[in-house]
Amino acid sequence: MANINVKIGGLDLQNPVMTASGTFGYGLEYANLMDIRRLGGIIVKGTTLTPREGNDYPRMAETASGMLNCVGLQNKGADYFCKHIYPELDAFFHFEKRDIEPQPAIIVNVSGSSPEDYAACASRIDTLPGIPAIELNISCPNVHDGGMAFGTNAKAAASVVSSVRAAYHKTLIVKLSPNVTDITEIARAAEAEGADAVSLINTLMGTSIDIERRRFRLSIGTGGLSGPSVKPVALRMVYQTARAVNIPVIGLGGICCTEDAIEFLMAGAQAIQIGTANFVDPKVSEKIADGINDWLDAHHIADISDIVGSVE
Amino acid sequence: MANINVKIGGLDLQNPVMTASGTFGYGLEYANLMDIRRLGGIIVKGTTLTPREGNDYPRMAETASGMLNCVGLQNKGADYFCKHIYPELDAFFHFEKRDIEPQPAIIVNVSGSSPEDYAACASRIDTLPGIPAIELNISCPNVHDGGMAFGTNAKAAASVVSSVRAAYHKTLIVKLSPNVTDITEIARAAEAEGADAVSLINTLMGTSIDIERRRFRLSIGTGGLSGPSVKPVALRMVYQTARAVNIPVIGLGGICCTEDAIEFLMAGAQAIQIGTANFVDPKVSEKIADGINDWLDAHHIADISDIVGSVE
Amino acid sequence: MPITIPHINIMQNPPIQADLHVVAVETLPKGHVLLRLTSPEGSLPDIRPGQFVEVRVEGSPRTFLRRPISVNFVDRDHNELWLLVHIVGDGTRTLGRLKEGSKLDCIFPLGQGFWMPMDKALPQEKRILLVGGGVGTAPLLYYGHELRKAGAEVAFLLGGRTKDDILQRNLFEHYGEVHLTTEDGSAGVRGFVTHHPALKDKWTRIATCGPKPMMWAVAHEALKRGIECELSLENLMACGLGACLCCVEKTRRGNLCVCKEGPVFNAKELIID
Amino acid sequence: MPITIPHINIMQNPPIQADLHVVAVETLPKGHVLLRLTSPEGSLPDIRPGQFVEVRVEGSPRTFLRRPISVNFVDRDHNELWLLVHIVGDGTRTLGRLKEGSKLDCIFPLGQGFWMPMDKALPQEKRILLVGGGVGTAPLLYYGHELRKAGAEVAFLLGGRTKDDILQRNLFEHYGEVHLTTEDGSAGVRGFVTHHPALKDKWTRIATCGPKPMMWAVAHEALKRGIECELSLENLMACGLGACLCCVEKTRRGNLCVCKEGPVFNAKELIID
Repeated sequence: MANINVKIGGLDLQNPVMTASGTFGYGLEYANLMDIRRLGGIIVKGTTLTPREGNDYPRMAETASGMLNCVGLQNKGADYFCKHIYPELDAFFHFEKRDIEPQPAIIVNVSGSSPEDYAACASRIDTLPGIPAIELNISCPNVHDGGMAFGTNAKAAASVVSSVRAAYHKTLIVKLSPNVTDITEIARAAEAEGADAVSLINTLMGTSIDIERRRFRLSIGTGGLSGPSVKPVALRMVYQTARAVNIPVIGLGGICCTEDAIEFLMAGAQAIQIGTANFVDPKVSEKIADGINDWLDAHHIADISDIVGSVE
Repeated sequence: MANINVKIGGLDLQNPVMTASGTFGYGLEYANLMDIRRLGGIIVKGTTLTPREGNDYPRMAETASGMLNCVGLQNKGADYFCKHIYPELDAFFHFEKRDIEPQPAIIVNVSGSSPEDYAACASRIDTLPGIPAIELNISCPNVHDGGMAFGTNAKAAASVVSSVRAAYHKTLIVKLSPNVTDITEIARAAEAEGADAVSLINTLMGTSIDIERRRFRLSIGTGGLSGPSVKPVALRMVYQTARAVNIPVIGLGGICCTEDAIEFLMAGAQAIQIGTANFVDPKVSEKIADGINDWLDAHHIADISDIVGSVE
Repeated sequence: MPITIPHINIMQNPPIQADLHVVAVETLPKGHVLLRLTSPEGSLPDIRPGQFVEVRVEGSPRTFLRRPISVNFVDRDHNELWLLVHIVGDGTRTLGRLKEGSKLDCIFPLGQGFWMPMDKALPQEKRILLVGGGVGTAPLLYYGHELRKAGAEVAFLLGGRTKDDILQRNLFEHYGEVHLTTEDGSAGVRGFVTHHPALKDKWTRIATCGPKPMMWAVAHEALKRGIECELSLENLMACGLGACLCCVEKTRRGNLCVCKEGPVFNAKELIID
Repeated sequence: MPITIPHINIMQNPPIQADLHVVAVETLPKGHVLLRLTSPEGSLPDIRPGQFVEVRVEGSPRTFLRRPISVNFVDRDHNELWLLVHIVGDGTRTLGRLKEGSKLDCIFPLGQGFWMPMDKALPQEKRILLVGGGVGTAPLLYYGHELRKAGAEVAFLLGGRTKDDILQRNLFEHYGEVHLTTEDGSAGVRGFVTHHPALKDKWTRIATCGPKPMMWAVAHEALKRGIECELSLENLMACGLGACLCCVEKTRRGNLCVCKEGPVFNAKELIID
């Protein structure tokens, strides 16, 4: 058994495998199909201060080795999460036992439309003892107000991170958009404002057209591309970012199997997230957590940190 | 028979299907496998003022629904092209008969490492009567000096285009990089400096790691991603760019079949290029040229211009 | 023990992931195939009419996601689950090429099924019409079987472009009277299901599955006459578990997931224009 | 008429694209299969030893590009083209699953083959050794056949990890003496092909195909002793036609395409370190 524990800011993860926001609901949706307790972390779906209905249907289109989505942050708001979802998560995981039995870190993905809005949402989540971290989504391509606008400009990113950092006292992860000329610039801005880690990549903005109807396949025209098709781009950005910042990098983008996960670790990610692959194989995150351990054992590597950033 | 002629600057193409630079050699390599005379255009491989050896092997890696390459502009230089390749193209196509028999526009993709260098290469090509256009490559992700550096900054792009525009008197197409926050900004800069058209997208920068050897699969670490995996991103950028500029847009990125080509036309491209798909099916560009005509006929559309930009 | 959590996991018969084995692939008219699957590891779980299966399709880069397919029938005697597939694209084409003995990775049962009577002592006046169009008739076969078993009086109203488009007619006849409509008049009443007089009969409940315009028309008729009506929707979906929120339908309760809160909805919940 | 243009298209027997039919798929030891293909539309074109085929592989998103596979044999009597495939990934796995009668989209023949004597009146002193390792032995079978037909004296030196890794031994024996090496000593001389005394015999020419370190060692030996030597390289490639310049090998003439200027190169051209 290799040591596959990883530390991200104040988080101590039992393994480096987390599920990506928006692809795993609140985790409990998958509880009948796999042992969600064995994950390193679960990033629950994008939460905003006030409820949002999201975009109109259709919200997805399949693409070559991937999919587009434009869900647009549908959620019932931070209060509903605190009052209804959090207690159910607590009932399942028993957060009070966190120190004595292994369980995944439950991380809330936080979105907003202004720095104040993000901060208010983050400070609501800050009150929940069972939530040790938030992931700040400054990269959602599917909302008009906020989202990606904050993630494609270093100054705007800095203002959101700074505002949230002042309001939030636990581990702060900032999720970056790949739709930029230089992702390391945004990552450095987040680091400078006190982010504990960055996660990347969010989806690449794309589109698809139904030629018979001469209409976009997505209700708002464009959406975010995810799945194996984006993996080469994600891996390149993780590599660049890991060399540009001193805080941990969490890698995601098309990871479907153990070998994909190892690629991201070697590129410099300290942990990884599984996104779209959950739709194809609901057990994939658990399989990858086991797979990383087996791969390290087979290669006689005692500690996962020995491979992080090891590519030459 | 629908009218599928298209005009791009001074070019009058018999159909909107061209083959993308670097994926079709000088065209003649495919002459035994298809009727290259039936193409709308052939963009021959990247040519620089002086010969270049390109990058070391390995130069490619297969990815999910695509591939990475880092060829790095290997070519024998503009003089060799003029003295040796051009006469062979002329011997095959008989450029002097261009006005009386249909033939593809032979377009040279021009690269360089400084505005002067680009201009010098372009002005060599300007002397060739059979070459009615060049495609300025300001988006090659695989060379250190020049290439993508010019395509990811509006000012730098403007300086190259301006310099080449002064030296080159025929149709000037500028090929854009997708590795930017806002591709329309670069497109507008090219338009302002006198480009006759823009073509997009060049490859998305990505990477791939051989985990057993802990090494990148490409000799220079990163490379350019192409193939169906990038199609949604390409289509989105074509749509955005076609609405942002008044010059024609030539769309490319993962086009594999007639339906893909129609998507690009509906997104606003006046012509399209076939790239990586040539490796999978050498006849694909000819099939798509026929396919577009058949599709228009089946939909009772008399002229291709009726569908360009028609998506709602 | 299945995990059920009120605000998140509302499924009463929670799903499993299993490799089912293909017992037979029957070719039906007009590009349809019937996949008969079995569970080699014991009895199939509880499956309710209207629930669906997320099937993994491998074999093409264009079939990245699972395909949701409604349960056509559950043959408990032979421990078989039937999926009726209309071959329309790469994914369904791959399914149509499966051979006897091959395995199919399935997540099932998913979603909320059709209304079922709470106990078998169903009042005699329960007369239920099941209206299907095209491949949308598929879930109605199992629903008809289950309703009949529960003592209801069932009739079917099935529509298709031509006679050949109406699939499994002989099987439907086991569970109730079958009324037909075809667009070309080659069987039953010429026209759409909404043109058939049977729709106007006295029903205590109607359930429908098929093209949206057809379902909307049926629901409209039912609502007008105060008849309980359920519709089974087939919005494009990804996860099938209510996690990704891609397949939402606008309802009077807001955007709901067709995969989790549906695919069956009461007509009163939907916004039928 | 084939199109040949000196600076661009140097192929003397230009390629065609054709759907070949699978006559048989023979399972060989250690994860190898022999695909026997035929052209249903007439005789196979002129194919030279050392040339290769670009095979289209469908069935997985991870097998986007064609797979280059060397010609193992051309059986003119039966109009068959043989490809020997080592199943190592998704693409080759799909090839291994082909069934008799299925079609395979092939572009062939590609590349420059091995040296062949200009006419059949070969001087008696022409003694040629063909050295192969692993699946790299594949093209040497056809080369041996053609050399023998041309009147040369051929011998084979084949290396593998174990006895089972040496494929088609009985077929090689038709064309010349077969020397073996195995790493575990289960057949022939224990060790690598470079350890076999046959390599030191008097040869007028050596040709080799297999893992690069093996070929480099064989070439080194040949160059040292002034023997003409050719190597068949298998760099990763995309187009197969010299268009994309992905598969280049550094040579004394600069970066050359293995797909077009190769796959066979004279040892003197290569930079052998």
